[in-house]
Amino acid sequence: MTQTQHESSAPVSTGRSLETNGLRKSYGGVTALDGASVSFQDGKVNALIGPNGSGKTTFFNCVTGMIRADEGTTTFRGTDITTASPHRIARQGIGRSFQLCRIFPRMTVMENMLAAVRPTSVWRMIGSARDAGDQERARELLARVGIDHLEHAEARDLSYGQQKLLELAGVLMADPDTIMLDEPAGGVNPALIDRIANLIRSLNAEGKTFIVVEHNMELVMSLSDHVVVFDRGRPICEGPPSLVQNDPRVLEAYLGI
Amino acid sequence: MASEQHDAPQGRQEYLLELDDVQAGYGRAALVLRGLTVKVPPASVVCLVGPNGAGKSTVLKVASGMLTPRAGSVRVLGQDVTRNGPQDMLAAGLSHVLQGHSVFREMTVGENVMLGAYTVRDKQFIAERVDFVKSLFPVVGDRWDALAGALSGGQQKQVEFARSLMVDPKVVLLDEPSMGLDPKATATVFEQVVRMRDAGLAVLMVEQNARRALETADLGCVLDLGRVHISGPAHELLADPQLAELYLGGRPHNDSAKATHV
Amino acid sequence: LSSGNAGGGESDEDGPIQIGISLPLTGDFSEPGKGVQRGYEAWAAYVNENGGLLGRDVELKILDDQSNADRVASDYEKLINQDGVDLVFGPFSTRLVVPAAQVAQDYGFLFVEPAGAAEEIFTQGFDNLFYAAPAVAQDHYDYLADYIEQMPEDERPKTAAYAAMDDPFAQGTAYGLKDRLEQMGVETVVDEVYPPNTTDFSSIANKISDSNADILVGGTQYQDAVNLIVAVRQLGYQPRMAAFSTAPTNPEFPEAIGDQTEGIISPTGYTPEASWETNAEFVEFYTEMHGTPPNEDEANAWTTGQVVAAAVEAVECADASPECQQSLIDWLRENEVQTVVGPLSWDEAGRPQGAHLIQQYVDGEIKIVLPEEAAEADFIAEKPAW
Amino acid sequence: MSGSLILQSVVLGVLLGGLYALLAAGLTLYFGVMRVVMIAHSAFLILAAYLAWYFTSQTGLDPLFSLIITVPLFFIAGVLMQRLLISRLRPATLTMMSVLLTFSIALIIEGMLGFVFTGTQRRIRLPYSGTSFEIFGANVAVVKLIAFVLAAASLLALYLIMKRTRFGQALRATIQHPEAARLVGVNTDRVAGYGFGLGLATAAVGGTALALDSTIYPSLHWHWIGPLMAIIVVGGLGSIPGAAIAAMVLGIGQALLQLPLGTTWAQTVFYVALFATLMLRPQGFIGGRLAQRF
Amino acid sequence: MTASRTVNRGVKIAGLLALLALALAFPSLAPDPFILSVGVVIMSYAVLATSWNFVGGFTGYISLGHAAYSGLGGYATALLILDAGLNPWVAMFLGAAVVAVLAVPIGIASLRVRGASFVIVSIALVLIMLLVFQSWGSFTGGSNGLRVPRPFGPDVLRPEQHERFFYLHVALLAVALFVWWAIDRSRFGIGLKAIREDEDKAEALGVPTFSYKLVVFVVSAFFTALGGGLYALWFGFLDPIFQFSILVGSYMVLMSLLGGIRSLFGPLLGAVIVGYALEFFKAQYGDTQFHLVALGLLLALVVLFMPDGIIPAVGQLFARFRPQAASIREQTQAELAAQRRGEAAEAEPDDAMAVSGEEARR
Ligand SMILES: Nc1ncnc2c1ncn2[C@@H]1O[C@H](COP(=O)(O)OP(=O)(O)OP(=O)(O)O)[C@@H](O)[C@H]1O
Ligand SMILES: Nc1ncnc2c1ncn2[C@@H]1O[C@H](COP(=O)(O)OP(=O)(O)OP(=O)(O)O)[C@@H](O)[C@H]1O
Ligand SMILES: CC(C)C[C@H](N)C(=O)O
Ligand SMILES: [Mg+2]
Ligand SMILES: [Mg+2]
Repeated sequence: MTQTQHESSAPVSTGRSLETNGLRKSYGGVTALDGASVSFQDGKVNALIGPNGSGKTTFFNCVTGMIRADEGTTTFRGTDITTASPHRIARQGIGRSFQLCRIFPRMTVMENMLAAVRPTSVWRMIGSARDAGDQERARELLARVGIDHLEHAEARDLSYGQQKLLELAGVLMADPDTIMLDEPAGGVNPALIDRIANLIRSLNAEGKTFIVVEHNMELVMSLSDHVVVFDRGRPICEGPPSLVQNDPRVLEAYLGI
Repeated sequence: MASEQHDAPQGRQEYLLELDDVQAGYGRAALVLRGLTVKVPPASVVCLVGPNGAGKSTVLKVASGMLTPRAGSVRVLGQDVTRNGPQDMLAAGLSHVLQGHSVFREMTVGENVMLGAYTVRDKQFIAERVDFVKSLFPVVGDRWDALAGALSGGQQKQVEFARSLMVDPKVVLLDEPSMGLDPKATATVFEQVVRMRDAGLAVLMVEQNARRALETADLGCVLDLGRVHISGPAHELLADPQLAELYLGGRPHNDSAKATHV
Repeated sequence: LSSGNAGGGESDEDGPIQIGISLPLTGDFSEPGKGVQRGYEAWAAYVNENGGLLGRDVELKILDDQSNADRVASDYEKLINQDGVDLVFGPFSTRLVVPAAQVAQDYGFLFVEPAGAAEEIFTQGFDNLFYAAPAVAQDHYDYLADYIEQMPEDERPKTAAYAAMDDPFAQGTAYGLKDRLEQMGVETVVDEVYPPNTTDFSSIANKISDSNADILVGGTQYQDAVNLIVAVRQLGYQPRMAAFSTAPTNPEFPEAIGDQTEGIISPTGYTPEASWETNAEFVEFYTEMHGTPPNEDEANAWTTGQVVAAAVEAVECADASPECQQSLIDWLRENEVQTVVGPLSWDEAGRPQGAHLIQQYVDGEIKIVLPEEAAEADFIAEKPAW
Repeated sequence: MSGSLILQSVVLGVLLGGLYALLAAGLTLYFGVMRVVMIAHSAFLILAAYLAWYFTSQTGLDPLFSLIITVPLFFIAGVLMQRLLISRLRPATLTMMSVLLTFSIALIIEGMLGFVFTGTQRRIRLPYSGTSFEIFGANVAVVKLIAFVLAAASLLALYLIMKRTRFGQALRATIQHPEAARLVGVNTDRVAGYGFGLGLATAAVGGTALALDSTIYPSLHWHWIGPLMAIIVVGGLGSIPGAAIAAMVLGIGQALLQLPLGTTWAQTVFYVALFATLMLRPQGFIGGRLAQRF
Repeated sequence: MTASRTVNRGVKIAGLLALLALALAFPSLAPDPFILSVGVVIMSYAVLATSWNFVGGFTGYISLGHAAYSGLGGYATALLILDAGLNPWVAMFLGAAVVAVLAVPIGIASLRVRGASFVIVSIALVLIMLLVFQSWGSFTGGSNGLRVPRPFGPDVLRPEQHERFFYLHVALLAVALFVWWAIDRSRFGIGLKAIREDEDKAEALGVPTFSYKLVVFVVSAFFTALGGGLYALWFGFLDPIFQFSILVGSYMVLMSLLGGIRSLFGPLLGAVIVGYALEFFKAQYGDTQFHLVALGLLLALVVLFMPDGIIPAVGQLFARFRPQAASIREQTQAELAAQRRGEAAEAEPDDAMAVSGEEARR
């Protein structure tokens, strides 16, 4: 299932993968990002936590080009992607999910998956979308998140959690090697969360890098190698989970103890 | 081990919310709820847990009249509201906080909160409540004039919850109120749930943060395939290892990082 | 759809002669269009009362093209093919005559039309077309131009304002006069063109009234003239002369303008008072039918009927066959026809060889004022305020 | 180009702009607030104009009196239209489907007008249609002034209703999240209905104002819809003040441009402005914040 | 299921052939040249609607202004013949190419906005074109319109003309349909549909939404222009008011919608129905404006009761008889857990659930 389809199928070099430098974004009075400089390791599961409104999603949006930062730069594997358009960034191998889960409502689950397949050549582009291989992979991924039985259902008819799972599967379908997930466990049944955790681990073992925004501490702590804590639009501390969760700033700003 | 359903609450005091042998589904599609009974006594929190797509939200939608059941009845404070539309439910004493995001995106936070009190005439009361929710959720006060749609996911949930606190109904339906909230806000929400119970309200809550929810709740009710799989006192359900594995995820471990310790 | 007797031109010899016509009964040209309809129907009634054509009754089949060029073509397509008419008459207004004539041409039909006065008509290379009125658009104002020319230098208007609908006929008339006036040194101070269907004339009026031109020339069809007049009045503009094509000859015009019509000038190809032999009957018959005497559009329609009738009687055939139609065309090329607008003959392109008269509202009545020999009233050189 | 000419143009522009403003406001209501593209708005405008004309030609009374009938009539029509037709459309495809539904209504109205009153161009004959008075050198036609005042008044009323009343709030809530609105106790059906009725009422007023000083014919509405659409985009979808200001600016701009460019080319000002807006500031120049999301 | 699929395909092919046969036979069936000319008009509508559906169907961008491209196509063809003295057919294709080029900047400008804003822009576009072509008389013939020389000599009589143009239209339609079909099944196509559903999401998945939109927009403009050019050659006269009318653009939308914008043959079906209806209503209520009312009612009914169009509606009828795919997994968590233990711990695709055979969207 490792037919890497994105342009940069570079050998996963450990070392700096995604790096931001002084990202700043403000809306009128509100400063969503306040000079955030973060760097994520390749091949690791990174977690991004922080109180509501601390800028996590905005960070995601800036990195993936959905919105343009007022200041600062983003580099991915050495190339500057600060001003690149979202699809270019995606094709660099960065995949993302949305916090307010987004799927293609009037398409079937399968079509949702196929839409994520990235044609590498004009030929593939005009080739049939219902490629047997792609469908196989799609079913496999759907099975991994446990909604393969809904293959033919229209996406809008899925329950909220099911839609979140579908979105996750879709992101994986594009086969990026850096995967940014915005609250993957939100609204997902605990039993399934464990499966998702396993999924992430196994994909990570296959060499994929993860950056996960999550409020479910249990998950974050059991899953991540490296945790970055945001507050008021900038990282206030980072390190291995064990360290972070006892850091007073974190307890104060986030867990509110 | 699916035990039969009428054992929801103990005692014979009347219920504030009763769903009786409800069958419901969407459009012409197959049934989602297949004969399901849930009863919520006053001054108690009933928590629905279950896999995604089990029908939890559907239960709430039926209860608040957003979805009319094909069979069975819905009673609020003893009166039959099976055929009521949602706009009449508030009058009947029931409020419903939707799953996902339901702020009025293109209106200000202030307008959103005020609309929570749409049916309330008493200016005085409204003013008090506004102060109250501001104190609970600082963001409401800080961003009063900002467009709600511009808030962060969690902030929006907070605004929604605040909006639902602008009235005081007898029955409250909460669909995953803690989703996307940070631990602090989560704590606040659960505190409010407790407060409501203490104020004698009946709370029917859906939570995927199941352990935390069951710890707060009096009664638990596990849904699967649109049926009540098992229900009983919350702490019993929590203790049940098999349930834990099937529905609550993982083994009940207690590491300090768990959001439940605040 | 396949309603109506399908299948080509042939029709039984002794049945009525069917004449197909498409007219703008709605849309831009609906007013004059209805005028033409009245004219055609009057003519048909008249013919049938007087023994018909070649002893056969005539039967009109009139469709509404909604002033729509696409519609007019498919209408004639339908009339010729599906309804199998024996003859066709033209629609109203140059803009519709052109596409219509094309269809007739393609089926080899004779095409006599009451209202395609503009030069465009005659430069398309139609060999089946004849305009059944005295003169082409740009000659309509000739007598007015002559009159102004022989006015003493100092009394002549010094400045002129032109506003013309972007319509071949309307522009044809206005610019015909414009050329003449400019030759005699009348300065053009405003020259505006507006698209058909324009309803807001305030800005044009604004320019005109600001220029305060001595003479206002409107290349108009109907409603645009009304709107233009109201608009300039709103701005308090008072020209010494005001001339508009077509519009003033419509019966609705005085109602629309009220009692401000005094002195308004208009060219016309026709006057009920004309002494042409058949005219008296026409006026009488028409007035009987409609209570009012006919106007230009009715007359042009009647004329069309007369022209075709003359040809039919002469070559004694009236059917869709190319031979018959061709012989009709050939006959008209050779001969002159006596009509209610005077004797008509045509050049190879179908241009009539006559001239238009000039009418003017005098004491609330529209009267011929130029040329002198045909005048029913004296020309008012100084238009009273409106 | 004399100063008096320009002054006169500005005056004409303002008078015209007033009418544009009112009509655009109506469109904004359905469009910005309800996400309904109301192609039929200008058709109703013409309908109202016809009713005014018919009223006058029958009773001989001043067309302004027809408002007493048309305004309530249109309000009711609007409510019914929303309740019986618009409300049946799927929220997901509302925008697109409303285009077609309202387009069909426009056709029906145009057809009916042609059917009943024929395609003949009509114009109300008023004793004072030609009269005007002078304000420092510029002539102001009485009819145009009346139209302007009508427009301004109803525009203000509309604005107050939307901004100051609970109804306005409920309406906007209803559009943005019907389910949630119902759950806070808003009777969404009624509210949406009234909203639509309100919008249509503006068409009634506008129609009468239009009929005072213009020729009308059934297909005239096509000439209005374009400029109006342009105006509400420039004004920023959803913003009533925005629409009003844009209408004024463009109205005057058109009147002024007519001097050098002539009537036809001057009309392009609307579309130039439209494209400029989309290029430079898609959310609209004056009000409006979310154009792109429509 | 695979059986039903092959059956489906069989039915499809048979239908296709029948359709083709009917199209080719029509001219000989037509009782008189007028009916034939109506046939040409309907085919022309079909071409336009199908071309429109490249944008409308795939991206969900509703353009009420496609008349702009057909009109431009017509004028381009005419002007290339008249001013540049080109051979009519060369002129037609060159004209369409020119329009396609023009469509690029237009697309760049108008595809920046979505939904209703785009609708407005498209309307504006036609009106601009109308203004330009009306006022730029020296070049376009202004309101007087423009006469287009006949491609076939005068010796070819009008009925003969109709027949030839009918076949020409059918051919053009066939090409357009083929291209639509090819896109529909392609990855490009599914990308476009993703745009229709959620543009930002598609972008985030790596779909270059803007270029996708632009490409399909230009393709659509090209075919529409070809349609316009062909019509111009047939009809022989161009009047700006009717070349650049919102009504024509809306007909395209109505037709596509009526048939179903997500279906290959939707626009064609719609064109046949609406085209016939138009003529029928004209025939019935010719002198009144009533045909507009009838048309309006038709459109309204479709929008209200068949928003997805006839073809999907019929499809659903059949779908009722097929087994319903249940939306709930008929297994309790317990059973699932058991099953999972049964499987190898690491994710093999669990074929137990993988349902074979897909329902084609049409
Ligand atoms: N479009 C916008 N306009 C104005 N303010 C915005 C906008 N988007 C985000 N913000 C503000 O920026 C801040 C950061 O928002 P962001 O969504 O990044 O928070 P977050 O970390 O994702 O929070 P959560 O955990 O609730 O998702 C918040 O205060 C939010 O109100
Ligand atoms: N609008 C709808 N139309 C058709 N089917 C629906 C609709 N909404 C939900 N369903 C189906 O009904 C079932 C139950 O949905 P519901 O939202 O109640 O699940 P849930 O228990 O709330 O799941 P979650 O925890 O993910 O919210 C799901 O299988 C879903 O596919
Ligand atoms: C004199 C008029 C009957 C001529 C007609 N109005 C035309 O357009 O040519
Ligand atoms: Mg977030
Ligand atoms: Mg749910």
